[in-house]
Amino acid sequence: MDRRQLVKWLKEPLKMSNKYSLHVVYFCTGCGIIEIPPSITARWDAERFGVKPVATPRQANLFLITGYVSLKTLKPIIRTYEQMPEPKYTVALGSCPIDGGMYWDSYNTINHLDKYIPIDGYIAGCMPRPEAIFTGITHLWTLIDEGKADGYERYRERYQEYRSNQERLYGQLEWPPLYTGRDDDV
Amino acid sequence: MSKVGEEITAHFPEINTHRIDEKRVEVNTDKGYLLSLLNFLKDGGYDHLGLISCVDRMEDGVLQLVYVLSRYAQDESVPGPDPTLVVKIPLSREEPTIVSSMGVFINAEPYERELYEMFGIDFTGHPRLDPLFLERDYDIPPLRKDFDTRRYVTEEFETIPPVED
Amino acid sequence: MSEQKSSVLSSLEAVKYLFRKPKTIKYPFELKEPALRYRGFHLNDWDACTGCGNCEDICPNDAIEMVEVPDLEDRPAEGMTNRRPQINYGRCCFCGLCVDICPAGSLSLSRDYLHIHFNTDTFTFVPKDEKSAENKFLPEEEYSVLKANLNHRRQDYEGFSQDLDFSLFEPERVRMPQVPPEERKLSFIEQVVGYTKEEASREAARCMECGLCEDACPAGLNIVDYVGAIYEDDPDESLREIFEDNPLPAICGRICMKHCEEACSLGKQGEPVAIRWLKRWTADVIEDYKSSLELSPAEDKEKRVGIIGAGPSGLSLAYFLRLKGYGVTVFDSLPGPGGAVRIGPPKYRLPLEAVEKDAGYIASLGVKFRYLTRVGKDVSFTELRDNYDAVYMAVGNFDPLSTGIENADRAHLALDFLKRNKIGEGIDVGREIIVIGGGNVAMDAAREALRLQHIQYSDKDVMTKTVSLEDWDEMPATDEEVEEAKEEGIQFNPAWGPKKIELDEEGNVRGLLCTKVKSVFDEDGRFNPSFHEDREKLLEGDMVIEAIGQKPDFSFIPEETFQKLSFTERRKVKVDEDGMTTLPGVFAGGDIVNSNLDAVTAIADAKVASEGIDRYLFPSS
Amino acid sequence: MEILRQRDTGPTTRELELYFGPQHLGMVGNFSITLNVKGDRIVSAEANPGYLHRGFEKLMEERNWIQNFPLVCRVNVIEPGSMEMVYSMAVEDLAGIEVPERGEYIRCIYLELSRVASHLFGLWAYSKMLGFETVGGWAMYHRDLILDLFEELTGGRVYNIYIWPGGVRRDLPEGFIGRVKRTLHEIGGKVPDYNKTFFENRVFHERARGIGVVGKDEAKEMGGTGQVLRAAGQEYDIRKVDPYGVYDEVDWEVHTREEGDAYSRIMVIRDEMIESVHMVFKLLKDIPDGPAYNKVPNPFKWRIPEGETYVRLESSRGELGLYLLSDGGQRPYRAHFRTPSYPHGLTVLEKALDGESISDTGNIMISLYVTAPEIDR
Repeated sequence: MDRRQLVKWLKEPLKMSNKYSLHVVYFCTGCGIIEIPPSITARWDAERFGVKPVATPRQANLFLITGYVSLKTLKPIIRTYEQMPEPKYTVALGSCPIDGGMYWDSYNTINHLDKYIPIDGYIAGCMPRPEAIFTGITHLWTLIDEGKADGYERYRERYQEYRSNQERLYGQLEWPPLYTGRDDDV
Repeated sequence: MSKVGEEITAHFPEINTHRIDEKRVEVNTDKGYLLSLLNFLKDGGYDHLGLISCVDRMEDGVLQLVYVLSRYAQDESVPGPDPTLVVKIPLSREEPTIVSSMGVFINAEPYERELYEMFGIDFTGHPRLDPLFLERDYDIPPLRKDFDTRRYVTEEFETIPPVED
Repeated sequence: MSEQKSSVLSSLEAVKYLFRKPKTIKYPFELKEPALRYRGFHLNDWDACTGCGNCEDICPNDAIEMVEVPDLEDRPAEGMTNRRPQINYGRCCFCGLCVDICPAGSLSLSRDYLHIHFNTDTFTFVPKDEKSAENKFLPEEEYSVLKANLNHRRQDYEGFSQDLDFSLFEPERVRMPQVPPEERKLSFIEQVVGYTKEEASREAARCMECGLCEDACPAGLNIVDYVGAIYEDDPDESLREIFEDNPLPAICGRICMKHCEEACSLGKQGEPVAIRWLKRWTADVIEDYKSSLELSPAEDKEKRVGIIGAGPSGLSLAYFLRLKGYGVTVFDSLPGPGGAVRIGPPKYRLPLEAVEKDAGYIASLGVKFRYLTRVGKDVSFTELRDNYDAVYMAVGNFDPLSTGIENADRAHLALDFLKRNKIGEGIDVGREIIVIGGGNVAMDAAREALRLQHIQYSDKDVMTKTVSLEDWDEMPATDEEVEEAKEEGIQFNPAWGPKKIELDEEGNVRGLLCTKVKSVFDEDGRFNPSFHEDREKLLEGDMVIEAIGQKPDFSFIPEETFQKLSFTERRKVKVDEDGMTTLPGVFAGGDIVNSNLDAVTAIADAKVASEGIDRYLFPSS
Repeated sequence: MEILRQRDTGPTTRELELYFGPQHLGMVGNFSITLNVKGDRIVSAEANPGYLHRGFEKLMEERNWIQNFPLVCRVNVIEPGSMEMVYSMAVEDLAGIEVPERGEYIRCIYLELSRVASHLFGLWAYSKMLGFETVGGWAMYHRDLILDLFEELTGGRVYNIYIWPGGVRRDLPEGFIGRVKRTLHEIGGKVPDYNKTFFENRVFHERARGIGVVGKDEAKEMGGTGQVLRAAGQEYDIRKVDPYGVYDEVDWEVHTREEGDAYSRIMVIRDEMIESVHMVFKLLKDIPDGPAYNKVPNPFKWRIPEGETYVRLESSRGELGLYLLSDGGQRPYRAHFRTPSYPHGLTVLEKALDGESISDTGNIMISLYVTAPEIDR
């Protein structure tokens, strides 16, 4: 660790802690999950980056959306995302969350994930290699440093729009809104 | 003519069979014979239900059910690999109903459930004909030929506005 | 089997790995090179890319869109458009189908794969080759994996690229059966045999439907459609598509200059689709155009158009106008239809039957032909303008040029030679013939002379030579013609300029004295040959044919009218966008207007003029 | 363990409905099961798939014959090779395309390597489920070595898009055979370590024996194939029953066990992996020279004559079939994949979970080799 890092630690301990202990939700949402086991095991070893899968969303602050999102999966994704404590970050892997990818014309997958939950970064590839996932993590660090990884804040601010898009897909959702729009919430 | 084809014709003179190639035999019948035919085949060694599928032949107004059967154990009396049986049953496209074959093959259960969902075929006697894969309701079952997936995506998903610019 | 003995302690075996060097790759400090065939982001060599759009069509994900690049030049004649693929990495699945289908071989995949961004718009990208985008493709020392993105990539990092043996297109065309040179040079038998149905279908199946050929074709034929119809085994439909723009398929199927094949995207790495032969197949396989086409003239418009010249342009205009309901009369000094294609192309290339077949169909639509009628002699030009609502001049270039060298009067002129031989009284040839010229007419004359020699001196040694100012690479004749002439044994003397026809004591031709050419064009690119005066040689021969070009003959136009006719700088008749000359009601087309000097351009002129005449005579509609 | 399993939960315990998955540490893949439990004992289970449904069969009807290639391999992310193969076989059957001998050999080598890779992935998931992180790490590392070979051969780590109708997409690169042998020697050299650490470990035996028993007749009744059937003593392998490729030209054997529990299924996987490695060596020895690919027709004009076919092959999880129908057009009229996990995950799993403990759910599911994407398609 160089001296600048030390200064940063002292100045912004919160940011530094967020960025170097990214705990990932263990949720295989799409085919990108196939590159997660190599990444977290010996050959690539994600723990060098402070990345570690954890059992429940309550312990996690990084959500990897690993590929295409079908309608049935989007619901648990929203549930899981809302259960994560702030600050929380989402990174989407592969082409599909950006513009539908392979399944752009499928009746059961959605094309633009950022219409339903905020995304802090996209990694190109189909699938992204472990290296790309790691580079994505380092980019996320930069964004956290610069305060640009603010998806969760945007979610809070524009919750009504996100919620209305979600409900256009599913009709009335079974769970109550996360933010009611009252002052003390925001 | 294959051995199994001859056996079927001997037992059910109304059912016609023909050999597509050396690996496949096609059996054409109608829905009244389904259970007796499947039982007969299962007892005759065709004890592996590989697949139940359906083809939407929209121009003919027919949903064609396809049962693929093969053998777990090699038929020693015939040399070479045993042919796969492709049993075809036409159903009316307007009111597709047929009796469930779960009583003969237990694994027919998810296949029938899927066909119910994807083609709207009603399997009488099936204990849980509820959605298997899909989250949304589709006016036309999605695998029918008149369901246009590209139009559906354009109309349903693309019209949702982006949250951020 | 091992499961018999089981122990909790056996797992302690793994403890030894504690003392081994870890296998972890210390990324990003230690990089693992992707494989040589890695399928990463696209590279596109813009110089090679034709913009044909096959990649767009094959992409299963709709990820490729062809976008126009204004900086690039659109060159339809070469089959180059200014469109280039734009890739959406929100769709791309890196399958590489686009690479395997790229006929130009310009598209490949690099080994770069890193692009991370929060903005989805950055995932849309127009790939460009590293050669021309230096700020994007960095050398090893400037590249950093932590900064890597679509605009920060490594130089010389090509991954998955095309292999012609495994490509999705067929680079080789179906061989056209031809009569071998030894056999064909002995008679006027048609050299190209023509495809069988199976061969035609196989050749048509190669077409990738990109449509570059249609942009290159002067007459804009629906090539994709008529080739597609041949593949679908529907020659009638194919003929209908051809007749939309070209009523002379049997002629064009044989002698077209095939600008389309120059542009064909398959020709970039392999051989172009044999579009011309396919058109010929359609024309040949259909016995009777009339029953296949089921076309009939529109309601009579009670207007009459006179056409001077029954060549390709005149015939086509007659067809287009007749279908629109005009009364059409065609005047020609020759005894039959065809004009330049009647007398020019030798029989082994274009048999008269093919000309008669196309023209016969046009005549059957109700077009009147007046052959052996020379305008300016048998009927005056002014009379024509008075009697007809519009006049179309398609007289072609029929006034042969001469070299003007000493004793040039002893030489034969190529056009006369060809005409006498093809539709005239025939001609006696010498045993050693010298043809002056390097163009297609020279090739025709030489090859025809060779055949006549073989017929007239069947058991003796004969020889035909050509002399041309131009060297091999500048020769205006098509490569195909030159190649075939060589196969038949014609001797070439490129880069020699004729100086004098030598005569013997009895006044018979004994040879041609030539001087070595230094250069044909001057520094400004104008035709201005210069010679090595000291290097001369004598080509022996007893007959000389001059084939150095022709010019039009406008002597049929009265002097005071001719004054009003304007010409372009290149001495072509000047026409407006409707094909009309500066004389009101007089339209022109064909070789006197365009500089391509070929049949298909003449047809294109006729098409323009047919619309123009329609507008001229019925301005309101 | 035995005591725990037989403990009576007592008459006072209520029956509860428990949602297991899709976001759950005990779940591999995007899949969920609704469990009716009494205490920690499962009374009945209901599989709830569909989280990965992308409508492949509809999408295939929208794409032409060659455009379907990048698509089909994505049906199953664990082992894309067999998906490519089954589609190629069906298309070749319908269109009457011949595959050169060398192409068939390369295909089989590639398929056996991907079988090993797939089994190693399964071994990772299973050993991780039982708490053997070390073995899981080895398996994943060794799978990565095979992925390196794939990358070199095909240009992609996971989605290879390598087997085409008419053969394979590219020939073997220079020196590839040597590197395959080296990698397989490296993996093979670790088999004793795997055995000692995992397969001979009593902890594994304790945790896997007698769990999720599916008997031979029961398995056949429910359409089981692959390891599920072979672990119960039925010798059934499509490579023998209905040979394709060059599997009838090499010498190899089918491995079976008798018990039908999780333990024997994993042991069958282990034996098969070793068999596959041996098979690759034999195939590499016999591989002929010559072309590896017969060109397919121009993709923009390619029509396949009207007809239908059902082809099947042995993927790493069991019988993989494809019912493919052409109406003489440029696109398939109907395609239906018969995937091995379909009966395993929806019928066999529900039965196998009956009466087991909640904590064994993941154990049983992975030992049945249930792969969610190929169920949902």
